This record gives sequence, C-alpha cells and structure tokens, in this order.
Amino acid sequence: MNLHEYQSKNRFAEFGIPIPHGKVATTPQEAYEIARELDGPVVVKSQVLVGGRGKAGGIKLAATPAEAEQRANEILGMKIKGLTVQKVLIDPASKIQTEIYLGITNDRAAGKPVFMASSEGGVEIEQIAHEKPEAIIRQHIDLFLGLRDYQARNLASGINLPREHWKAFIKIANALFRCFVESDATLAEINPLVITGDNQLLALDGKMILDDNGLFRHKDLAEMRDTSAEPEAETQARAAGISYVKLDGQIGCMVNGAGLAMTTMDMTKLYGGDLVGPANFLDIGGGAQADKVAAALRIILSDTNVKSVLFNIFGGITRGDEVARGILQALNEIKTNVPMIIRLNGTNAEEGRRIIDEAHLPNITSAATLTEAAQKAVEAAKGAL
Amino acid sequence: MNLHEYQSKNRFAEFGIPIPHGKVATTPQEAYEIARELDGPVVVKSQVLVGGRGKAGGIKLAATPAEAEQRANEILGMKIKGLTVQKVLIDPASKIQTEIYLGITNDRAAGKPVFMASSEGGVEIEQIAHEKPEAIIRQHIDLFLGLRDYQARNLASGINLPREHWKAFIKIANALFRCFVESDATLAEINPLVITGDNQLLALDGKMILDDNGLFRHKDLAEMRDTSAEPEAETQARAAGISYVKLDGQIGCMVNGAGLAMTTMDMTKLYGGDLVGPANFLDIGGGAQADKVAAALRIILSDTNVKSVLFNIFGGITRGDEVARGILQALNEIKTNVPMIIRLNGTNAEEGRRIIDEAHLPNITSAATLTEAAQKAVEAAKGAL
Amino acid sequence: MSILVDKNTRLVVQGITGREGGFHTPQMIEYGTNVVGGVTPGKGGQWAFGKPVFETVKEAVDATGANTSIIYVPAAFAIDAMYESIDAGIELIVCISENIPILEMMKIYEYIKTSKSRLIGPNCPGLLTPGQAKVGIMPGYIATPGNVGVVSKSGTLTYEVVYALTQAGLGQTTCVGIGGDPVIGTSFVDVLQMFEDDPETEKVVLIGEIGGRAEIEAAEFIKAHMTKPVAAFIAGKSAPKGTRMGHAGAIVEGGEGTAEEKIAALQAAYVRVAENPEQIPNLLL
Amino acid sequence: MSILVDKNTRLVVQGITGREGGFHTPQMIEYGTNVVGGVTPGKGGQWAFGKPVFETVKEAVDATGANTSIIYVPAAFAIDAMYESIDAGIELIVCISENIPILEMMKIYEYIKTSKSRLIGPNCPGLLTPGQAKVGIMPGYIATPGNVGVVSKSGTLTYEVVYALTQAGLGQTTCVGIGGDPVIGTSFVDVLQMFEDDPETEKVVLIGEIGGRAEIEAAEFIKAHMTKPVAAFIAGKSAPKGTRMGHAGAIVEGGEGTAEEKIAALQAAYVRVAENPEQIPNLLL
Repeated sequence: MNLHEYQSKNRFAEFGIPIPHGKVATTPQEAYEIARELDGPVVVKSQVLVGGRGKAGGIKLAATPAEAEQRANEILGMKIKGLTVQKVLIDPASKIQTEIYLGITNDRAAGKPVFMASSEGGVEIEQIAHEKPEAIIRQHIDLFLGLRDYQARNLASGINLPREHWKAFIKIANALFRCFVESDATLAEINPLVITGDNQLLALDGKMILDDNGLFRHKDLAEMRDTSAEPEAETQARAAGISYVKLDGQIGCMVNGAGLAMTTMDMTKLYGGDLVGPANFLDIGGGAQADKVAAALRIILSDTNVKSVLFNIFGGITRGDEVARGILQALNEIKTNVPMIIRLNGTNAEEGRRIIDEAHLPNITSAATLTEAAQKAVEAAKGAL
Repeated sequence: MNLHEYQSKNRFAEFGIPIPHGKVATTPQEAYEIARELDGPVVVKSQVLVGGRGKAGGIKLAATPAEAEQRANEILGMKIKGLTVQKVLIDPASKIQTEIYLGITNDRAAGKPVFMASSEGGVEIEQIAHEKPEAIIRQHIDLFLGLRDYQARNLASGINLPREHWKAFIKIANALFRCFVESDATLAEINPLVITGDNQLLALDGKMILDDNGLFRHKDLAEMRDTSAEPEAETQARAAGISYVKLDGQIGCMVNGAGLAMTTMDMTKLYGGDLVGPANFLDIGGGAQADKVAAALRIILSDTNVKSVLFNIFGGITRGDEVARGILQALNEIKTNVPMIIRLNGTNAEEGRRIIDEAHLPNITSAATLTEAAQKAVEAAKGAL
Repeated sequence: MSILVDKNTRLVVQGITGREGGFHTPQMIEYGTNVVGGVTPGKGGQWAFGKPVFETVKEAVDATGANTSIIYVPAAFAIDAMYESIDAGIELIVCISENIPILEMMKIYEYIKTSKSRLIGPNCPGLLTPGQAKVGIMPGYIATPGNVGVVSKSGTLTYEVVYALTQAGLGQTTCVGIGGDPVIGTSFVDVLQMFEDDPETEKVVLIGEIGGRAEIEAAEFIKAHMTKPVAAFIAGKSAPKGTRMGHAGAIVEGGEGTAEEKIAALQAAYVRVAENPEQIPNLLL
Repeated sequence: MSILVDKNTRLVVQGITGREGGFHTPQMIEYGTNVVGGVTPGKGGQWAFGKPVFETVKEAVDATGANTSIIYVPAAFAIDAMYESIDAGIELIVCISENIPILEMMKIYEYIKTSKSRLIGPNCPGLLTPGQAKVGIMPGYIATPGNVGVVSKSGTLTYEVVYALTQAGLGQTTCVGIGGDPVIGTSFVDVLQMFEDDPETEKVVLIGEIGGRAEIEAAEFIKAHMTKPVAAFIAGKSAPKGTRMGHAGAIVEGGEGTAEEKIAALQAAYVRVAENPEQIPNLLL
C-alpha cells in the first residue's frame, strides 16, 4: 500500500523527523487560506501515487496566497499518468543549500533492510543507481540490533555530509528506521532531505510503501489507504478477497493461484499474439465457491474491453464436479453473452466438464487442457473484435 | 541497586501489571488516612531492602483505620536485619485463592535472561529451588525476540494455571519482561502473583534489582535509590567513585582493583586468623590521586573498629614514587594515629618506599610484599586490641 | 530415495484443530503420511483425527519423536508457531500460512540460521513425496512415484506441471513448493542441491515466476554445479512491470526480475525453458 | 609461540584520541605492539602518536589490514564500538571499557556467535605476550617471556601474580585478562584450551574469584582435557555472601560461587591452589 507524500511526511514527523509545516487542500480556496496562514512563498504539490509529478507540472511555486489559489486551481483535477489530482499539499517554500537522498528498503537477497544515502538527492534513486552507482552509500541493517550509530556515521561520512550536520542527520536516520519498522514499511524514503538556507535539515519530500501483510497490526495506517485513485474494480476485488489487476487486453481470466493466473495470462498472450491478450490478472484464491466466482465475474465484466472469459481452475483437493456446480450457480446469477471457456482440472474433472456441457448454456464451452482453453478463448475474443 | 516493594510495584503498574492500589506512609497518622481512604481491611508492610519481613513482624493486617495506625506505629522505626523501617506500604487486603511465583533474572552461564514460574508462590524462589526444584518452570529468553507467546503458554501450562487465567497471565508475563528489559533490571519478581477471591490476577508483592551499569540511561530509576537504609560511608564512597563495603574486622584496606582488594582482605584473614580480619572491601580504582586517597581514608577511618590500615597499591603504569607522594599528601590532610602499612608495587616501587620511609611519619610503615604488609597490618591491629 | 520428506517423516500439525489444519490433516493421513500428533494451545489432551493433541510443540516432540512440523495457523500466530518449532528442535518446518509480514520473516530468516531447523515456505503448498508422504496441501492424486524432482515457487501452477508429468508417465521423487514470498526459508538453490545429491532423482523441473533474483541464482547454480538435466517454466511473461501480481513476490522492480532475463539466464545454463507449462514433459523425454 | 596476540597483531585503537586511549596507546607502541592506526569518529584524517586516525573501523581495516581492535571508549559508546568491530570483520576485539549494561553484553554475546570475531572482556586489562605485543593496560615491565600461560578474571591481582612469576624467574607465554563481568566474550575454558594447544606453554596459572561458575567449569575442563599442570588462586575467601564486591562478577549468590567450592573443584582436578598469590611461583617449581 502506497502512502501519499503528505501522509508519509506526517508519519515521519511522528518519529521526530523535521518536515515543512504545510497542509492539504482539496479546493483552490483552501489553498488560498493555507498559503495566507503560512505567510510567505509556498509550493503547491499534487498528491497522487505516482512519480514524476514535477515534470508533469504537478508541483508549482506560488509567491502569494492568490497565486497559490491559482496554481491549486490548475493542478487540482489535472491527470498525471492517468490519475486525477484530488488533493494538493501547500508547503512553505524552503531555501535549499543541498539535496540528500535517504531511504530504507528491503534487500530480498540479503534478507535484511538496507539503508541508502546519497549526496545526489532530489532525483529518483533508480536514476542515481543507473547513472552514478558509486554515489549511493549502503548499510544493511540487522533487524535485531536496529541502525547502529556507527552505521549512521558511515552514511553521513559516505555522503560527505559537513560535520556540523552529523548529529541532526543521525537523529533523522534513527527516526526513519524506527518509522520504517514500526510501520511495517517496505520503503521509507526522504528525497530530498535538504540542508536549508538557515542550515537546518528538513525532509522536503517523503514516500512510504507499506507491507500489506503488516497492516493488520496498524489499523491507523490501514485507514490511510486512498482508494479514490485506483480503479474501482480493484477496490471491489480487495473487499471480496480477490487479487485483481486490470490490464489492457481482451481476455478476462479467472484463475485460482497467482502463479497459475500469470501463466494463464501468458497462454492467452502466447496464442493471441499481437491481436488479443489478457484483460486482467485475477487470483480467486482457494476453491471456487459460487459467491466468490460471481464477485470475480462481475469485476471482470466491468471492463468493457473484455471479449471472452477464460476460467482456469485447478481444483486441488476440491472435486471438479463441485467446482463446476459453483461456476454454473454464479453464471446463473450474472446474465451475460460474453463467451466463456471453462477449463477445470483436479479430481472428477471429467465429471465437471460433463456438468458444464450438459448445462447447455449457449455462450459456455469447456476445455480439457490449459492449451485448449487458451486457444478457444483467443478465438472467441478475435471473433468478437 | 535494589528497589523497595512499593517502587517495584509502581514500576510494574507502568507496564500494565495489576497491583493493589495502596500508598506509602511515613507516619502512623498517614497510615490512618490511607486506610480510611481504602475503606476496608488493609495490610501494613514495612519497606526495607531485605527479605524475611513477614517473619520479622514487619507485615501486619489491620481491620480498621485505627488498627492500621497502631500497626504502623509498631512497625515504623523497628529494626529488621539491622535496617530501620522508615516507610510502610498500606495496601488493601486481598482474598487469596492461589499464590504463584513469577520472576525473571539473568542466567550468566547461558548468557540469557530466564523466566521462572512456580505454583508454589509466596515463599522465596531459593527455597522452592532447594526443596522442590521440579516446581519451577524455566524459559530462557532470546533478547532479540523477547518473550514468545509459546513460552508464556509453556509457563502457564507448566504451573497448571487454570485455562481461564491464561490470557491475563500471558499479558502480565509480557509486561514483566518489558519492564525487566526497559529498566535494565537483573531481577524482576512478582511473588506472590495471586488469584484473588474475585478471580483476578494481582501482583501482591514485587521486587526489582537494577543493573547499576544501566542506570545512566534511566535517570528516573536512578533517582529512586534509597540511601537512607545503607551505611553513610557507602553513600559517601559512591559519591567519590569508590567501591566500599563495610565488614566486621579491624584492618582497613585500601586497594586498587576489586580482585586485589578481595585478595588483600583474604591475606589479613589468612594471617589474622580468628583474632583480626578485614574491616572493609575498598577498591579505589585506577591510579592513586591524593584527593581520592584522602576520601577513601576518611571513609575507612569513619569505622571505629579499624585498628590498622593496609594500603596495597599496584601502580600498574603509574610510577611508585608518584603513588607514594599522593598517599603522603592525603595523609597530610587527615591527621590520625592509626597505624598504616603501605605496600607499593609497580615501576619505581623502591623509590616509592624510600619516599614513605623518609617522611618519618610515626604511624606509617612500608612493606615490600603483600605477605609482609598483611602480616604487619595484623600485628598492628592485634597490638591495638 | 527422495528429499526432505518420506516414510521416516514424523509429522506434527500446528493448528490441527483449526479450519485449515482440520481440512488438510485427514488428507495427509489418508495419503499415508505419518502424522504423529497435533498442537493447539488450550486443547492439549484432546484427540483429533485419531492423533493426540498437545499444548506445545516441545511436548509433541517429547511424546512422539516428531521431526517435522507443518503450520496451518493464521499469519498472526504463524510467526510464533515457527519460533516454537525452531526452539523445539524440529528438523523440517513447513509453513503453509500466507500473509506473513516481511519484517517478521527477515527476523525468522536470521534466527533459524543459528538453529538446526530448515524452513520451507511460508505461503507455500508444502511437499509431496509420491507414495510416501504428503506434507502440505498438494493434491495427492496428481503425483506418482518416479525420477523427476520438482521445485516451484507457485501453488496451483505446480499442480498443473506435476499433473502433466504424471499424465505423460513421468513420475516424481519429491515435489517441493518453496513459496513465492520475497523472503523464504529454503531457496531454489538449496533444493536443487538436494536433487543433485539424491541418487534417485534423474531429472529436475524448476517452476519460477517474475520478481526477485532467485531464478537467476538457480541458473548460476545449475551452470556451475548440476549434472542432471533441468527443464523450467517462468510465469509472468505478460505481466506489466511495477505491478504486484497477487502475492508479494511477483513484482518486477527496477528492471530486475523480468521473465525474459530469467529465461535467458536459465537457457545460458543449458536449461530447457517451456513456453507452455503443459509442454514440460516433452522437454524431459 | 603464544596465544591471541603476537608480532602478527595489527592493532587498531578505538578511541585513540580519548583520555584512556590517549594514555595507553603510547604505552602499547613503546612496548613494541604493532599499532596500525586508531578510530575516532569526527577525527578521521588526523594523526595520533604517529598513527593514522580513521572515521570508522571498516576504513581502518581497509587501509591498514588491522586484525585486532582495542576499545577504550566509555560504556555508552563501547557497545556500538564492539558491534562496529564485529561487523568490520576484526578477528580479536579487546574491550577494556567497564560498566557495560549486562543486557547489552548478552546481546553482543549472541551476536558475536554468528561472526568470526572473538571478544576479550569487557572490563578487563587486556592481553600481554611478553616481548611481542601488549594489547591493553597491563604494565609491560611486570612480564618476561617464558613458558607459563596466565589467565585471569582480575586486573591488578593479575599484575601481582605475573610480577611474582617474573621475580621468581618464571616467564610467560601470554597473560590474558578475561574480565570479571557476569557475561564476557571469552571464558576461562576458551583460554585454557588455547594454552593446552600452544606448544610453547608448559604450565598454566588461573586466577579466579568468587561469584559465578566459570572456575567450576574451568575445573571440569582441566580434569577432562588438560595435560599441562595448572596452579590457581581464588580471591574472595573472606568476603561475606550476597554482597557485591566492587564489580558485577564478584558476588556470591544463593550458595553458588563461593571460594570454597571453587577451590575444592580445582583441587579435585589436580590443580594446585595457592592460599597467597605470592606463593604461586612455588607451586609451579
């Protein structure tokens, strides 16, 4: 789960990291009021969960409250990488001497969090990693020990931070690590951490990604989820306990298991070539109860690009005839003419196919193998183009 | 550093452990007022830093405020194992169904804290360990993981705690462990942890010993030290950065290093036999600066049992002549006729002895070896008996 | 022969009376797995599926000589369950539970290094040694004894491949689902080494997916150390970059972990990579 | 030969510009110890006693090939200094600093097990291999090369014994002060094993004190594994039970760790135990 800039920075502040004392506006009028309170030049920053806001024109300076109102008016409602801006953060503008990158993420291979610092702040870490890898100082952190002082000093020394800022920097690094751990984050990033004109360290921009698996123990953070920016279908899927990601193709996929779901997508692409491909990733989870199948089907069909639907259910311990009945029950609830190809596997799979075939629904076909199912789904989608 | 019962229990309560809501009184009148507020039978408990208060008559029940006043009057000022009672804790009397022991201490050999629980609460753990060792359930705790839930369940299961109390017990065990760690304790003990008449778990008595080396990061706990109960000389020694323990013998010892100080004591005992022995343990620490020597000597001589003083200083890297001058300067400040035997070792030790001898102080003798020094100190002390 | 689980497995089920444990334990017993008991705190002394239930793993080990445990409890309890099995000296711990926070897994990953235990999973389908032991949730009927070792990050995709092997007459020594989470107890490389060392295993199938570097490491290991032929399938060719596909592992980050680079690395290690998982048996014939 | 420190020791001093480090570093250099540099955060790039000062231990290791470190910084910083040395791959870490909280030491005790480092101390006088290296605060002049290995919990008491040995013409291979704290990096048994394995060491002196069980374990080890003669002294016979004597280690708890039981255990292992430390040389002749 991604946090907005303002959410991330507020979280940082809870751990003692200095941030600009700005506020969020949802209307130009609010932006005016906030700028007036701040009593000085401000920066108007779009709050959307994508990178590259600056380049897209989503971050603008304003010298006066009236100008802030005008900039907010321009930014609110604009689309950045497909997402509509619904909030702007009005921060006091800071004089900047130096821009630093400071972030923590997990290094899967090492099985440890890794702290990264760079004197080349203000650009994305991937870009620094690509263009100037030696400018990134890394320290792997033992979760049982936390960030050791010597490691914080290594970071400060590695980015050639002037000595006078070490104490403040080490405090911020410790706070960021505690924030990372106590939020079950997978990324906590201050970029840039600036040295201001009056020689203070300040977290000018912030980003956090939280581990969805950790949210059960952070109710307050879980409530920060902004579903307004994501497709409604994904919100619905989450509520139904289904993993769903919308894609650009024409073949809806309903599969149990993430690996098999990706494989099913791959098969539609393999046989669909340049013409048709997967319309979504969808993992329905264990078994195939009728209510879940129905919910998943509604979500798939809410995508008007979908020209055919491929069910690929490996029943595992569940019996194929039971799965077949669950699917038919769900299809009975949802009336549609979209062609459906149903491929069942598992115990009693043949019996399941017989049940599907004997239902004699005009738009429903069964298939014995994944290959056959993918080929039939591709043909059906092509036919509807 | 030992905490009083009331201090330990208040600390427990900070971590969420249920304790009786009593208060401390220093006068019988206060005891009356507290008992009146508690509005029911109370227990009047002497607050002294020794065990066996109950047997010594330092814990008494009182049915009414007037009785509480009377009991407090009896207990305040009484001596328990040489310590004068200056405070009593007035706790509401509890109906007790079951008494449990629950404690944490450090297992040196394992290098880990160890949790101990027993269904035989209310008596000292040493006594249980001696009489019924199988009644103590132990769980070693990994400091990086803390108390795991399964370990707390092992404790509950091991003492055959009725299932209905497990949830509360596990909460208390977790709280006690956090209290132990976050206090830098070497012992945290609830004894007894009782199941009350109304079926609640309650920490009726508590004891904590803190690691002196951890106090620097717990200013609030460090301030709880009760020096009123310890000999004034030990308080003075601590202030001067000297380790001092008063003993029962006649030969004052001033030594640098704890191991050598004990050895010096042992030597006076070895040669003093049943007649004379060490009057104190005293480790003056590194070097032998005049001001510290003077402070140490004042402390030693404050013990009127002292008939002779043995200096045993192994100068280490310091030169013997410098040490000799430091000692003479200190002796110049403190006028006394008590015989002093000075044994120096280290670089320039002979030169040091020469300086001592040439000072021609009537009560001062030098010695070349520890054996010689101990023998001379024993003779001097015997002569003064 | 086989690896990790067999007729000598003495299995204790953590969460035997729970929903998942209650569903899968009878399946494991029916398959012939030597389930020696279960653990459910608060239900010690009871019986479930004809097996004794214990309060703690330690008690179960002491009473039954259990050497393997399987964890079916929800994420919030699975963390403690893993530590309990490690501390009780269990040799092989199989964690089926999903949704374990990664920070907790990283701690367990460090902690288990100092022990004698091996962890499979979490978020995995477990292990199946056809005809001997089923420790997990893989359907037993899809597999048959033989000489192919199967190791996979995935669940149902594994069933797909094992089923295809069985249909083609290619039996298996052991099928191992290592799980697709970012931090797991046992890696591809660990299992490949075991298959290489197992005299009965003649051929190996590796089933990977996008995200992470585990398949690249596997390819490097195969190139340097394996003498047995390996066939592979990598899921997620059609997945867009930067999007999480269902579980935590399946995401391509910063240009790392694409299907293309994994396939290239495997092919460079002389691994035959299938475009379609149903073709895998052909690559082994 | 000798143990732990010798002419091949390449020593880095943590806290070289501090009060203690500044006092003892010149003494170690003067003795002939190969001090290759020091570490003081904030003073990297400076020089002290003719040696380069580095920001971090890692930098010092990279620049000088240091294999040993000595820590002279106050307790609050010594904890971090130990972790820093462990993480920098230092083989032998000697912590002179006293007053380390026991909970921190127990963590370090666990952590160092997973590394290749060995810790001596904390709260110890360090090591002295006469004529080769002095890593710590033992006065160099008290010792002379020879064939007696000395291991001790104590500081100045060790000097007493080593001095008495030297006066009696009994030189030493290495003198090791392991420290008297309840949790220490290297035990009597560890050092006894090294002396047993060291061809040059012919006789061993052990100096213990009341409190803990380390001397009992040493006695058991000597009885089971040592072929070389051992003489010992145990301080604290005259100390009353339950009273802390100066440092954390010297306290007799619950009937454990009395001088009497330690002496009895050592005598049962055929160790000659002196009543007076100045008699130790006689027991070795």
